[in-house]
Amino acid sequence: MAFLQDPTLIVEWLRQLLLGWGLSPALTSLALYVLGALALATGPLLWVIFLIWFERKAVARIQDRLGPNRVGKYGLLQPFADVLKLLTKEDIIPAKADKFLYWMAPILSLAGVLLLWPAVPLGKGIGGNVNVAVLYLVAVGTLSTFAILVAGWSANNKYALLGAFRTVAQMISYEVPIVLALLVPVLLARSMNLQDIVAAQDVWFVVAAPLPALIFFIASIAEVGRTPFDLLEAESEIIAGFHIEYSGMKFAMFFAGEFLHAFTVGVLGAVLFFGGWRGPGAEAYPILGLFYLWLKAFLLYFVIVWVRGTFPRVRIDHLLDFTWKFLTPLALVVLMATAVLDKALVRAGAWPRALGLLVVNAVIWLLAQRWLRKVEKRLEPPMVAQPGQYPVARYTPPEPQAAEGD
Amino acid sequence: MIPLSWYLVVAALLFGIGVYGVLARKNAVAILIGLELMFNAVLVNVLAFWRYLQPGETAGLVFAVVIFAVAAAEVAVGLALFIAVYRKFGSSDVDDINLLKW
Amino acid sequence: MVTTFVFLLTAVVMLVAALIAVLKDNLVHAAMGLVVTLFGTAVLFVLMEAYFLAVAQVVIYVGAIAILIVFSIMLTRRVGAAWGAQTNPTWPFALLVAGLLTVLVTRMVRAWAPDQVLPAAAAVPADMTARLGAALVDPNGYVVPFEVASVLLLAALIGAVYVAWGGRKAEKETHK
Amino acid sequence: MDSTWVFIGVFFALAPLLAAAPIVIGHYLGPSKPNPIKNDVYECGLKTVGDAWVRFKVQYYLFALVFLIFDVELVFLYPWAVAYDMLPTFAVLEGLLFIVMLLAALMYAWKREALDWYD
Repeated sequence: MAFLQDPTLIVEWLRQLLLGWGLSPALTSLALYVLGALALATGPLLWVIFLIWFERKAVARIQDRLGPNRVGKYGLLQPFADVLKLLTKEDIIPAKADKFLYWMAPILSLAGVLLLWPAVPLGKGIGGNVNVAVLYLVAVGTLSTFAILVAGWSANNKYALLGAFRTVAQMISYEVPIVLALLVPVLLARSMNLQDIVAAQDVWFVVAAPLPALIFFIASIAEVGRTPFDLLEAESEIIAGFHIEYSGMKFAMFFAGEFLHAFTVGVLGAVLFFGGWRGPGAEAYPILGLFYLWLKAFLLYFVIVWVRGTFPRVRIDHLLDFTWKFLTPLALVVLMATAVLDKALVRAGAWPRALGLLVVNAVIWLLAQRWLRKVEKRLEPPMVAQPGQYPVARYTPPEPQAAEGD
Repeated sequence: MIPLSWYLVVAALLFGIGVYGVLARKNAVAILIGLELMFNAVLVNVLAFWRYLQPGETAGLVFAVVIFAVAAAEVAVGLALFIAVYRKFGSSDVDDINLLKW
Repeated sequence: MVTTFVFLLTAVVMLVAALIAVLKDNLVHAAMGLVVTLFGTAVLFVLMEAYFLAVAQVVIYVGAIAILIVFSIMLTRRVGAAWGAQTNPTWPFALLVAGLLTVLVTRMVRAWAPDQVLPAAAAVPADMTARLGAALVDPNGYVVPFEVASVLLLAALIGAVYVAWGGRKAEKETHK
Repeated sequence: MDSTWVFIGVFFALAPLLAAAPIVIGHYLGPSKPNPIKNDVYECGLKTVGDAWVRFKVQYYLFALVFLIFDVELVFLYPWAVAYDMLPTFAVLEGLLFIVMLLAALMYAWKREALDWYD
């Protein structure tokens, strides 16, 4: 099976086929690009349908419920039923909406997530090989931010706009630690190309850079807007936030975008910190590499679902304090320490370098912990259970204030 | 192939549109939008010259990077002033801000 | 062939979007026009093989500057209120100045470099981003602009925060 | 031109179409019986309060502002990180000085309470 050793053969085969049909070489290349793009885009889109089922089932089990179990075996056909329902729902467009932007927002939202995929290396020599891939990911991420701003604006509903403002404030605040954390794998691999970053991980970067990996993971969850950082669209408290006026398939696109984004975070985490497609035998059989990447990504995605099922929602001031006053300074310090130590250890070989960086990360983490304890003591009275009392902080109603819009 | 002059013409048109925006607009933010268009025209120009005349050198790229920094600083301070003025006067029209008229 | 087509398409889209950005009374639409123009500039950068600057353009301009502009527009306006005319009564004057400038520059460009194309040997080195990085911190290179840029940005941040934000106490008082 | 960028260009053209397809299909598959009440602004059970407007909150702007400055400076650091093997110790220190500037900017915004959320 030559195909298993070199999947690019399929491209060659297709090229010969198309050339045999009498297409010109240039047109053949274009057709192949279009086919490749279609395959790379529809794959994740179909995968989302399974993800929705998986997440509902997993969260249900965590919360001691059954989850979908009526349609098909284990409720596996539930997402298809949902899609059918959403497709046949009325598409309500608010009378005062800014029509063009109202249509554009959900499209941009999903496209912004899909566009992350061409940069991802799927195996040795297959998938993304973009020379500035890491910054490309950040650049494409801005499209999602814009989609939310446009969605909140175009519906002409002040609550939608307020929700969009808050969501965007959250997203851009968490983008700072993400960009900082991404800088560390780039520094360790001396390249922004994800293919090179994977190739440089003889020792997974999570060993050399556990703190940046953690920062990237947490901040990405917030960027996607999932629990515990989903207070901007908290279903159980306020209605929806920026997509309040959206219904039917447009609403579904925002939702699909969120689910796919969560999985994509898993993929990016796997590529940047967990060796990507690397694994035993992946060099010889690239298909195996694709499987490893998928497995690692799925495990990380499961952690995201797990977090969603277990953690309570945070408050908005805590949310913003957490990124600006903890994650960002921490990431800056880790970046400086990594830069200095990496210059000193560059000739020491892969494992000593990784272990040295690991020790530095651990020291920084301990110092951060100590600092946190100190700040904690200064800020809030300790919530310790007294005999005969529940460990619940006392609620003090806020001072009555003049009516305000926000 | 695309001749150098095409890039320069596009940049010139962009710059002209930006100048019109700066001169004709009332709202302070709209004026800033015009300014951004002009900055972009300059960026296109700088990079076109880099690509066609010195593609192996870093000077053109450094120039562009510095323009990024200047544009960012300009927008940050410009909009901060705009917001301070808006909070004071309740208007974003530059014609309404006429304290220095007398 | 393909690059020429992409270039022409991008140029037309960019210029139309730029016109929207300076002509529309609806300022949110104008800002969206600006975003499209900025994106088009990034496409031109890709055509010129300045890949790092293309993505930096999107990250900085579309991701940060445009969002700041859109924020300022949306925050200073009543939801649902009419926009009103956004153009000065003296706009014909502005048109004259801008038009003259454009015609002059365009004529100059055409006269100076009518059909200069890429020399055959002029390839961009593959490690251009690394070279840029080295040049930015090279004492014989551009370390002064690099550090000055950081000081400039620090100053801009301090100035902007100072101007826009009076601190929590002052804020409470202005809203009473 | 690098072939990956041609691919990305094709992807940029295709991805929005793929995202738009289900929306357009849904638009035509579903029923369409608009009426003024259905298409009105959706607010919590009460009638829309006409001129109530979003009070200006400078907070949002401040976050965007600090983010802008950080974004620009961080983009500068990426080429520095890529070029790390070519750099002498002195150049590494230049980069660190740059990061310290960033830290100083953060500290200023922090001490000025520009990063606090207040109600």
